[in-house]
Parts: sequence; structure tokens; C-alpha cells
Amino acid sequence: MDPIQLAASTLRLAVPLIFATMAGLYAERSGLVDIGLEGKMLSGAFAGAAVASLSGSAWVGLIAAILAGGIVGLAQGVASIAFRGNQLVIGLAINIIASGLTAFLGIAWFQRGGQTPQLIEGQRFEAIHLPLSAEIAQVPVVGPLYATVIGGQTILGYAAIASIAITWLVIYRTRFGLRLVAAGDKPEAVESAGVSVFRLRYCAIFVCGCLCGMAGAYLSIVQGGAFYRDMSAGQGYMALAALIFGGWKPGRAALACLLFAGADAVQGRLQGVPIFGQFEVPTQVVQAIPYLLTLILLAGLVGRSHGPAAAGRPYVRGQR
Amino acid sequence: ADPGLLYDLGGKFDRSFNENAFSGAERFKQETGVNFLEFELSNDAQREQALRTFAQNGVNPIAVVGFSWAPALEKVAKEFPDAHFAIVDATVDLPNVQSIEFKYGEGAFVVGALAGLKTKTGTVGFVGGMDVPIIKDFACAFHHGAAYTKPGVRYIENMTGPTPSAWNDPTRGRELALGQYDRGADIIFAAAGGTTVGILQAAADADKLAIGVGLNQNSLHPGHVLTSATAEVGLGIYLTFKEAQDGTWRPGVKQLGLAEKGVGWSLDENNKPLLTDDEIAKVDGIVADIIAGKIQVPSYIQTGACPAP
Amino acid sequence: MTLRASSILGGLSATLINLLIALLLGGLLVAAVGADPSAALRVVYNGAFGSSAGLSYTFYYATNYIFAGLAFAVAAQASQFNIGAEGQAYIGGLGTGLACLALPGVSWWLALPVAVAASGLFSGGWALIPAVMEARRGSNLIITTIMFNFLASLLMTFVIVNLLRVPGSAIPSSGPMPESSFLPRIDQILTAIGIPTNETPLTIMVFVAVALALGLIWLIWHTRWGYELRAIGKNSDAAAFAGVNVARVKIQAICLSGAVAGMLGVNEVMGAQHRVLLELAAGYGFTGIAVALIGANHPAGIIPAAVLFGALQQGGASLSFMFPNVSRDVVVIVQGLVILLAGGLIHMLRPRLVAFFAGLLNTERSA
Amino acid sequence: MPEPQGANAIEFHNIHKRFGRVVANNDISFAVPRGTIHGIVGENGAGKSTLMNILFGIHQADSGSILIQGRPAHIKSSIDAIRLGIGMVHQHFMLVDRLTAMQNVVLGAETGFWLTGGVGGGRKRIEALQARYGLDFPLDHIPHNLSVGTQQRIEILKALYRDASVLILDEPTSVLTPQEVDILFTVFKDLKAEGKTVVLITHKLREVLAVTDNVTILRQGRCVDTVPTATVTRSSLAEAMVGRKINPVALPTATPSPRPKLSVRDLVVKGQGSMGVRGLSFDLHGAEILGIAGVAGNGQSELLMALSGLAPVIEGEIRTEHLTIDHKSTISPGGLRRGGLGNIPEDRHRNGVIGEWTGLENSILGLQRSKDVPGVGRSLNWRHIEAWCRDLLRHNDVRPPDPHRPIGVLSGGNQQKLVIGRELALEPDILLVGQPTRGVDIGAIEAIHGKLVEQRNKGRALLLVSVELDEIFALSDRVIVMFEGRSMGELSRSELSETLVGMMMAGMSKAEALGYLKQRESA
Ligand SMILES: Nc1ncnc2c1ncn2[C@@H]1O[C@H](COP(=O)(O)OP(=O)(O)OP(=O)(O)O)[C@@H](O)[C@H]1O
Ligand SMILES: Nc1ncnc2c1ncn2[C@@H]1O[C@H](COP(=O)(O)OP(=O)(O)OP(=O)(O)O)[C@@H](O)[C@H]1O
Ligand SMILES: [Mg+2]
Ligand SMILES: [Mg+2]
Repeated sequence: MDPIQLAASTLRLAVPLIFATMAGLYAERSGLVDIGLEGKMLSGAFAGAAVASLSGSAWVGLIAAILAGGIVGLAQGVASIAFRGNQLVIGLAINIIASGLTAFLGIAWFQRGGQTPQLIEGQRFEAIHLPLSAEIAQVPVVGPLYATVIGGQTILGYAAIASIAITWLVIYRTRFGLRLVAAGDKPEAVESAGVSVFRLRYCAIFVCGCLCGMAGAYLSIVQGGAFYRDMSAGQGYMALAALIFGGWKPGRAALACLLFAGADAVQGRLQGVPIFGQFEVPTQVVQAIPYLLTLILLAGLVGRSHGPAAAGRPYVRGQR
Repeated sequence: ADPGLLYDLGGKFDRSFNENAFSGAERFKQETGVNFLEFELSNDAQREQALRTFAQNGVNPIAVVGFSWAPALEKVAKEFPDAHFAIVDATVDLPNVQSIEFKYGEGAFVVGALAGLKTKTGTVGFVGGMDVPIIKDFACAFHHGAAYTKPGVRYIENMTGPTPSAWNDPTRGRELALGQYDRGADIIFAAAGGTTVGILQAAADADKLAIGVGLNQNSLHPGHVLTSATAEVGLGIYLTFKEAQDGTWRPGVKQLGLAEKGVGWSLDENNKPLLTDDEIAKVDGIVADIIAGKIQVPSYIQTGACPAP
Repeated sequence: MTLRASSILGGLSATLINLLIALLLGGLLVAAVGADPSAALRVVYNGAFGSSAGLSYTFYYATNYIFAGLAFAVAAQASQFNIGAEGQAYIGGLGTGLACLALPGVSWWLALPVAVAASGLFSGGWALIPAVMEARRGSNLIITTIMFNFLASLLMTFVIVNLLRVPGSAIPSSGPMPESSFLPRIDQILTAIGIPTNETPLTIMVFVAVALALGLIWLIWHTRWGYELRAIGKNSDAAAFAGVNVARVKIQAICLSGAVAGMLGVNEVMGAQHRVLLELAAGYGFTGIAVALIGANHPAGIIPAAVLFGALQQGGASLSFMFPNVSRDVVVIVQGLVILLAGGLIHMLRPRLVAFFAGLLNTERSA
Repeated sequence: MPEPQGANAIEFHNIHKRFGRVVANNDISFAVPRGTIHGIVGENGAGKSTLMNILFGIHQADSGSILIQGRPAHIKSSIDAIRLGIGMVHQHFMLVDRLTAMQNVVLGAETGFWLTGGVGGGRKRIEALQARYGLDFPLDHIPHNLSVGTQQRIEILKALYRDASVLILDEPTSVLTPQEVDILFTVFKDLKAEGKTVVLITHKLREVLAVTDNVTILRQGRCVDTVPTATVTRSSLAEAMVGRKINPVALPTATPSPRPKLSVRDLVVKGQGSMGVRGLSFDLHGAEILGIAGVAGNGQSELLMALSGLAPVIEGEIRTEHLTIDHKSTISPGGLRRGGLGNIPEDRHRNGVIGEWTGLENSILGLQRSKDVPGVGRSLNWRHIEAWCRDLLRHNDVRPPDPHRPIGVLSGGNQQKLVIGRELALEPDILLVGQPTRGVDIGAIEAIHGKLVEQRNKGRALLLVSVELDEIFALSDRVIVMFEGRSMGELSRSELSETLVGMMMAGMSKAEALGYLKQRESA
């Protein structure tokens, strides 16, 4: 296993997870439990690929994806903030509706089972090749590292990394973050400090939707090269797991994403590799590695983690 | 009576055998102007229900796609002895059922042989959907084919995932394929339903080669799709509809292999530039040898194991 | 009394109105693909309730949803969110299959208790590790049960393909169960009493489901154990103070939840499919979460919610049969809308309706 | 903030507020003059908090109007209230445990988008305010780990940071130590001197008399009267509130049982945000009430936890007639209850009741494994339990005595009456009592004290932990003063004096304190 290639693969796999995890972080930190990440990713993926192929521009596609995610987020917000619905149910419903609706619209607009047309060059984001990559390619370790791990990512790859830093800054270094965290823990306190909890939560779920849209755009515009029905394939749930695993903290949650992605990359490379001489491990055992690793770390290292205290509880002014 | 087509759980547009079957039915519709009925399952419990509903409504013949239909068909076909049924990928031994089986292994062996001819790194890869017998069958035959033309070829294998979403996960497929390219493979055979397009995409992105499956997928990324292991499920459906219309429909088992042109490898303007005449001739020779029985293609399904090539 | 009556009336009417809104939206969708919505609604209704076979299918699906919904609700009453019913039911199906295969020629009424026990043991056991991790280590149950769903799929693929598959068969499933173990189907009973009915997978498991629902009402609301379970759910600090062994009851609740999910496996393997199929839980375990939440995690709410979902599933199938344009995606969307409106947005109208009925009942009384 | 007009900071005119069928405020009108300290008193559930919540924009009145600084105010939310210069310290603090004290203060009043230079430049201002009003607290600590008194100072500073000219405090003293109360009242006087207005809700009439200028009395949602404090006495106030005379409980002499019912030897318990218990020994006999006095956070909570089986014993042992607990043999709370222990928790909301449950369900919480409650066994017979619950509610004067009402909507005093009634119902041999009258009105205090003394007279052993010196003095046969997890000495009833106990609570041993007092007397 080439560690450089493994790292590059880990990063690629981590990008949508990171976007979705950061997305979930905003929502949950504000006090909204979000199991609808999956559905918002899917909406973004569909809108992104559809618009990219119609407009011929990856950028326009990306904007469409972000908007689509954001709009679904706001709808989810109305249901769970204004109408005080059960957030678990709403998230589930969003996932189901998004799965059906993207396929439905895809068939209506593009036929072929809801798949959007294959995106061609220019409609997709290409890997960015950093200057001097070729020149230092021969330098051992540093050369390939520079060319394929540090460089060689798409613009969205860098955006994902940036989203971690930005999220960290927003949560810990801005007024908005301070209020957000407080709203997730004790909304009454925020309201009594003269800040509208509703507004904060709407903002949070909108940002969450936009980031999910970016995750979806990565899936369809960069990775898949088209939208396919249900292409998010459970990554929204993995992102949620990463978020909980990372204790709702940006840095740690991002690390959890890298861990999941890394385990996945390793898993893919270990399949069919005979261990202990000739004995071939069943594929399923190798495929189980990421899940087992998560469980072991969860039981051994992470222990009890306390999420936002008010998450999942609709805020009602003056309720006791 | 109009004919009917029942898809497997993957659904009509699975970019795989269901879609293939659909295209066969469409061809029938276009040529004859006769409409056909269809139904997409949501769960296993609907199989008998769907068969009965079609049979009761006089739909004839009723074609079902996929081996998972076999138990339900066996039951319902007995209840409606006057209706005609056809099943793809399984044998149901009843007087009113036509069983259409494809020798997928033969096709996989041939594309494997081509991969063996073309590999520069001496490593070929395989990405399957789920770890189920039919995919193991593909994998085994492919490996043997590659080893036939390049003895001692290195072979890597990946399965996409444990749940049915593995058939529809192009992003994972792409990553697995990129991983195989990193590990030295330069040609990858994808037998993973909708996931396949991700593997072909990886070939284009990594500037390597991949082999499509089911339909002729050579045109998806010209220059990067070496060939496709085709299976003419659509033809099977078309023929069964047509025969019923013409009154020549017969029950029994139809084995469609290389000889019957039920399976094969695709060669068109998209992948012609990748191949020399010599290579084409060699592959055609192997096809002939298999048809003639000079080459035995191993069957994982029959033996439950893949002998070392 | 008026308080209680108005809140029940308000809740019911809010659910019904929301349901209507969901169906209306679904109708718009149907109209968008060029079908007549009112005809479509008739097809859905007739498909689900209009014939004894349709009704049987509706109740067959409902049976699965009841099991899955109850499974979620049992743990949810203790504030434990078991997302793992899907995997637990899958493993329970294995237990059922093994039990039946081990008892060839044994008639169903002997095989059923053994299968129920085996399934419960397998699926409850599958829930044990997440349960212990939650209770003793505080590992988030949502994550661990998601992981265990994946692990169940991996394990079952291996077991089915490599151990249970009939040699030489391409079908990734076990061989058929012994015919003696097939559960009596309701259509057989109906036909016997003079109502000829097509064969459907609805078996006596539907009675087991209802009995289980009643049993759980008794267990959770009328026993000490259930009392302690609910105390944990509402306030685990107070429960610990009151002498409840919180960790132990949590583990018991989660394992019971798993065992209940296992009954879904029994229904699929012994009642419907008569083999151990790949992905035999077929998503019922997940939809069961929505069923439970719509049913307010109470068996009395879960049963109607399950019937609703069964009717949608069955009516949706009829719809696809009759209207080729209406793909199964439309049915999925309508299901999602029902979950959203009848489950998520129930507070949209409820307070107003409760107040309305309170006013109505009060004026009636004073009049 | 509006320019003041007229002499009144706040005027209420005909405020009505209903919750469903409960009329919480019924035609309330009174005025709070600017620059005064105004007390509001009334029984539990009289509508005090509701009125203040209306003023602060948390609830909206059904009808009526409010004038702030002489101008009509439309207070739709707390945002409006804050803009009008109103600050509120709630009964349950509004502090976020994930934020530091300073972040809590600044929250909602940050100076800019970026939180730089000490949370948006707030640090300097906070430090200045702290110095000006003597509101000490560590800026960078999480409130959760600070004492309640400190948390309250954060809350007050929060209001002052927003330039509040009217400060409302809802039962601010119910959890404070006497020293903390003194500090608080000094702050009030400073605020008053600056022309600010303070509204104080409290159940402690002594404080009303000591610090307020005027007092408003509410009863069952109605405003009974607003009078200058100088014109009332403690008993006249009490009578106006409750509608009858209040008598302090009598503690007749009793002979403690010869053998102790509970012995604690060299007990060490790990602290939870405090020092814990660090070597405590005492005996508790039948027919006596042993009071544990001390400033909150000196190990009393940990002592109760260990005695309840909720915290492990690190060293030493706890022994009852049937059981011994030490670091080897732990016992569950259930086991202890089975061994004849009743337990009134310090924190009613957290441990004593389940708010969403009905009175019926709450009436057997903790007794669910007892054999003596009719209808309770492996299965529960709710009909029998309901009969038992009705008795319980009636005997303990829980209002309303409706077993089917969620307990959370009852006022605190009534919840507490249920808890105490329930724990006493089975007449346990040993009774742990933690802060039995926190947040409870004087009428209910009288009833609760009566119940406790009744148990003592029947020969039960009671361990009373309270930060209320009045309560300790009124009920205890003996008193142990705890400081930093240790006993500062034991006092008999005749030895009790406020100065002595106060000095011991501050960390002097009994001998030191007595010596010091003697010295002072002779000087
Ligand atoms: N949000 C609410 N919903 C329903 N009823 C309420 C609500 N808030 C208060 N009440 C009821 O209104 C009445 C007045 O309550 P309030 O909290 O104002 O009393 P209080 O005088 O502050 O009592 P305490 O001394 O116990 O704090 C009580 O009967 C209470 O049960
Ligand atoms: N409050 C009680 N008074 C007397 N005996 C009790 C009490 N609670 C439990 N027991 C008995 O003590 C033994 C051990 O108690 P334990 O806590 O294990 O209860 P249990 O038997 O597991 O009850 P359950 O089956 O309801 O969980 C049991 O035999 C039980 O019957
Ligand atoms: Mg027990
Ligand atoms: Mg109050």
C-alpha cells in the first residue's frame, strides 16, 4: 500500500463527509437534531449535476447545489422551528422525500432513471495541479506528497478543508458562534439575553443546508460525474456519526471524518490481499474494518460525549 | 394480449440488466407497435402479487428479470397454466415457462483475455457490486481469461459494499477503482450495476482503462473503455415477446452464450483505436475456442469455489 | 375530562387533516405526471382496502411495521434510540431460518415458538453489545446501532452466500424452509370459511403482532419493570435516586427492543418468503422508526400508523400497476409526505384544534 | 432606554394572564417607584413569577398594560424588555454551562462580529462593574462549577452589563448562604443609591422587612395590597399572604434511642465540583433530628449522595442496623431503600419528581419495589395505587389534589409536599432530608416542618441538611457544622447561636470559636 496514494484517497473520500459533518455541526450546535443531512446532500447533488449539465458550468452547478441544500434546510427549519415538529421525524421525512423527489424529477427532466447526463470536461471541477509539482516530483516523499496530497485536489477539496477552519473560527471566535452554542445548550438563556433563538436556528439550518449542498455537489459534479439516484449512499448518516464521534467539535469531528475515510480507503486496498501467507480473509471481514474500528474507538477512547443539551427539543418561549 | 415485463428490485433504470431488458421490450414496441406493461418492485413480497396481477389481467407473455423471481414464478406459473412466462437468469422447469440463461462467465473470460493481452503492468483489477455468487462467477472467469493470455497475471478484486446500495454507488466505485490503479492495475473490469459508471469515470480521470458490463458502454469515455462484456438480456426479452406474437413461443431452457451471441465483447468505433488487428484476431480466436469447447470456462456458481488459474 | 377529550379529539383531527394535506400534495404529483388524481386515490384506496387480497397485503405490511415500530418504541420509552431494528431483524431472520431448518417435518405450531425464541435470542443478542456499550461506556447508541446494521449486512451476506446457499444455485438465499413450518395463511382460513381469497403473505403473525402490542402495553405501563423503564426515559437521575438499576434496565430495554425487531424476521422467513433472503428486513426496520414516532411510541398509536403505512405500500403498488406513469418514486414521495405531515408537523394545527374542541365541549356543557 | 417621566419606574395596570384554566394573574395593578427596592410576596403559585415574566417579555399578558418610566411599553420579547432597561435574574438561572462566566455575561451584548480582546472587548467593562458593585466571580470559569451565589452574581452582572435600570430578581436568596445574602443586599443598596430600581420576589419575610421600601402581596393571582414596608410586621405580612396566622413549630423534648440507627465513621467521599467529604463521623439516633449546617458546597451534597448509595465510599464506613457500606461493599440506592431508608432529595427537579408524569405516577417513585404500597408489586395495579395516591395528596395538603395532573405544573411548594409525603408515607426508620423547604412558601414550610417533627416524635432518626440557619435552628436536636468536608464540631440545641454557628461555618473549630467569643466578651 502506497501511503501517499492512501492519503490522497482518504482525502477524496473525506471531502463529502467533512462538508456534511460541518453542516450537521451548525444545526446540532444550534439545538436542531439533523438526521436529514442525507436528504439535503442528495438534493444538492441532484441540483448541482442537473444545472451543471444544463448550463455547462461547474460553478453554476455548485451554486445551484448550495441553493438547493439551503432551501431544503430552510424548509426543514420551518417544520422544526416554527411548527415545533419532532426533529427526528422531520429529518427522516426529508431523506425519504429527497430520495423520491430527485429520482422523480430526474426521470421527468432527463429520463434514464433519474440519472443526469454525464458531465463533460468544463462541467466538472478538475484536480488542481500546484506549480512546481512536476519539478519536485522526483524528490522522494515530499515530491509525491506535494503533487498528489497537498496538490491534486479539486477546488471543493480545498473548500472542505477551509470549511473546517471557518467553522472553528465561527463557533469559537464570533458573536454568531457564541450565540449558536448557547442556543443549543440553553435557548432560554439566549432569549433572556435578548437574542432571538428562532433567528439563530434558521441561520444555522440554512448554513447547514448550504454545506450539505456542497457535499452533494462534490458527489455529483466531482466524484460521480453525474447524478445517480440515492448516490449519497448513507454518507449523511456517517457524517452524523462523525459529528457525535467528534464530540460536536469542528476539529475532532473533522478528524473523525478522516478516520472513517482512512479506514474506508484501507479497507478497499486490503480486500483480497492474503494475510498470513495464503489464507484469504473473507471480503466481509475486510469490509467490516471501518465499522469495527469505530466501535472499538467509541467504547475504548471516546466514552460518553455530551451533545448540545437542548438538541431535539423545540424551543417554546416561556415554557417550563 | 399485451406482453408484460417485471423488473428486479434494482428497478428499470439500473444501468444494468433491468435496463437492458427494458431496451429489448422498447425495441419490440417500436417494431410491432404493440404496447407492453411493466412494474417495478418495491420489496420481495410484491413478486407473487405482481405476477398474479399480470396473469389475472391476461398479460401474455410475462417476462421476469432476475433469479430472485424463481420461487415466486414457480408458484404462480402453476396457478395459471394457460399463461406464458419467461424468466431471465434462472431455470424454472414448468411447461409454461421459458428460462433464459446467459453464460456470463464466457463473456467475462473473453474480456479477461483481452485485458491480459493489453495490460502493461501485468496487473488487472475487478470491482464487483456485492459479494454474491453471480459476481463471483464474473470475477473468476475474468481472472481465468486474463491468466489465459498472460500467465501469472496479478489480479486484484474489490466488492463495493454489503448492502444493495453497492449496486448503485458510483462514487465508491470510482474510489475503489482509483485504489486499484494505485496498486498497479491498469485495466479494471467492473461488474457492479450502476456502480460501474463510477469505475469507468475513474479510468477516464486516471487516464487508465476499464471494461464495462451489461450494455455496450464503450461510448461513455471513449479511449478509456477497453470494451464491454455485453449480455443481450434485451434480445432475450425481445425474442420471447416476438415469438409469442408469432406463435412460435416454446417453453424450456434457452442457454445463451458466445455461440448464440447472447454474451460477447463489444467492438465499435469508440474502442477500435485502442486495439490492434492482431489483438482483435486473438480475442476472436479465443471466442471460437470457447464455442468449440477447447477452452473450459470455470463456474463459481456450480463449484462454489474458483480454482486457481 | 373535557381536557383529555379535547386533546384527544384535537390530536386525532390534526392527524387526519395533515394526512389529507399529504394526500392532496401526492395528488398534485400524480396530476403532474398526467394521471387523474381522484381516480388515483380511488385506486390506492381500493388497492389497499377494496378486496380481501388487497386488505391482506395491507395487513401483511402492517404486521412488519408493527413489529418494527414496537421495537423502536420499547427502547424509546427509556429514551434510548435504537436505530438498529433493521440489522436486528435481519439477524433474527437467520435465527428463525436456522430453527426451521433444524426442525424438518415439525409442524408450524411447534416450530413457531422455537423460531420466536431463536429469533428473539439472535436479534436480542445482536442488540446486546450496543446496549452494553451504551449503558456501561456511554457510547452513543445511534452510532453503534448504525454500525451494527452494516455489520449485520456483512455477516448475513457471508452466512447466506457461503453457508446457507444451495450449492450450485446462483440465488443468494438459503434453501426453502421445510413446508411443515409454513405458517397458516389468513387467505387459507378465509377460503376455508367461504371467502375465496388469493394467496397472500399475511399469516397468523398478524395476531402475534397485535398480541405483542397488547403485551407491551401491559409490560411498559402495568409492571414495575415498565415503570422503571419509563422513569429512566423521563429522568434518569430521578430514576437512579429512586433505586432503579439504570444500566441494567437500559440494557434489558435495548435487548428487548432487538428481540421485538426479530419478530419481523420471523414474519418474513416463516410467513412470507420461506427462505432466508439477502436483505430480508427490506427497510421495514427503518420505516418502523417513523411508524413509532407517528404513533407517539405507544402501541395504541403504532398499530394505526402501521396500518396506514401498510395501506400506502399496498395502495401504492396498485397505483403503479394501474398507472404506468406513476413510478414507485411517487409512492416513496407520498410516504415521505405522510411522515412529514402526520409525524413531523402535527403541532402545526394541533394546539388550535385542541383549543377549538375545548371551547366546543365547554359550551356544550354549559348549555 | 426611555427618558424617565414621573416618579414610577414600573406601573402595572389591570394585568390578566391565564394558562389554560389556571388564572395566574387576575387584574393586578400597582406601581414601583423609581430608586426603590420593591418586594413581592405571596404563596407558591400566587402568580409572582408570571407577572415578572410578563414584564420581561417571556409571557404576554392577556390584557392590561405596563408603563415603564412613565411611558406605555409594548413588551413582545425579552429583547424589548432589555431595550427598556429591564434586567431579570430568573429563579432558575439562565446560564449556559458550555460558556465561561464572561461569555455568559457578554452573550447577546457583544460589541462586534469578532470575539477578540476578551470576548468582544467586554472584559474591561465587566471588571469595572465587578469592582463597582463588589460582584466577584472568576471570569474564565464555567458557571456549572461555581457556587450558586457566584452564579447569581454572574446573572446580576449580566443585567447591569446591559445597563439595566430596573433589576428583577426571582427568589434570589432561596439558595444563598447568609453571607451571600448580605453581599447581595449591599449590592441592592448600591443600586438604589444610583437611582436604579430593584424588584425582589422572596418567601423570606425577614428579608422583605430588612431590605425593601415597599411590598406587594399577591394571593391566588390577585393583588391583595401594596404598602410601605415600614407599616407591616412579619406576622401581618404572613397573614396577608396566607390568609391565616402562621405559628413556628414546637420541638418538644424527646429521648433519643440509646443505640444509634445510623453510624458514620471517618467517611471520605469524592467531591463533585467541591472538596467532597474528607473524614466525617457521627451517630444518628432514633427520635432525634441531627442538623448539618454549613455553607453550600462544603460536602453536604456528597454526604447525602453516599448515604443514598449514589456515590461510592472511598474510605470509612456507613453502618445501619442491617447494612454496612464501605469501599468494598457498595450498595445500590434500591438496596438502601429496602433497608428502611427514606430520602428527600436536595434537588427536587433533578431527583425527586418526574415533571412530565402525573401525581399518580410520581406517588410511587422510589417506592416501586416496596411491599407496603397497595397495588405495587411485579405488576402494578393502578386502581389501588390511585386510592393510595389520593390519600397521600389529601394528607399532605397538595394542591390541587388531582392525581392525574402532571406534577410539573404544580407550584414548587406543592411538588415538595408530595415528595415529603411520599418519603414519609412508609415511615422509614431513617430519613435523609435535604433542603426540605427550598423555594417553598411560609405556609408550606409550617406544614413541612410539622411533618418532620412528627416523625422525630414517633422515634425516627432524621438527618437534616439545610443551608437555612433558621430551619436548622428550628428543627435540630443537635447540629454538626461542616466546612470543607469536615466537621467543625457538634453543638447541642442549647449551645446554638447564630454568631457561633456562623464562625464555624466559616472554618473555625468549635473550640476556636468559643475561645474567640469568650475573648471578645471579656474585651
Ligand atoms: N407556563 C405555564 N403553563 C401553565 N401553567 C403555568 C405556567 N406558568 C405558571 N403556571 C401556573 O400559574 C400559576 C402561577 O405560577 P407562578 O409561577 O407565577 O407562581 P409563583 O407565585 O411564582 O410561585 P412560586 O412561589 O412557587 O415560584 C401556578 O398555578 C402555575 O401552576
Ligand atoms: N423493594 C423491595 N423490597 C423487597 N424485596 C425486593 C425489593 N426489590 C427487589 N426485591 C427483591 O430483591 C431481589 C433482588 O432485587 P433486584 O433488584 O434484582 O430485583 P429483580 O428481582 O431483578 O426485579 P425485576 O425482575 O422487577 O427486575 C429480588 O428477589 C427481588 O424480588
Ligand atoms: Mg430485575
Ligand atoms: Mg415563582
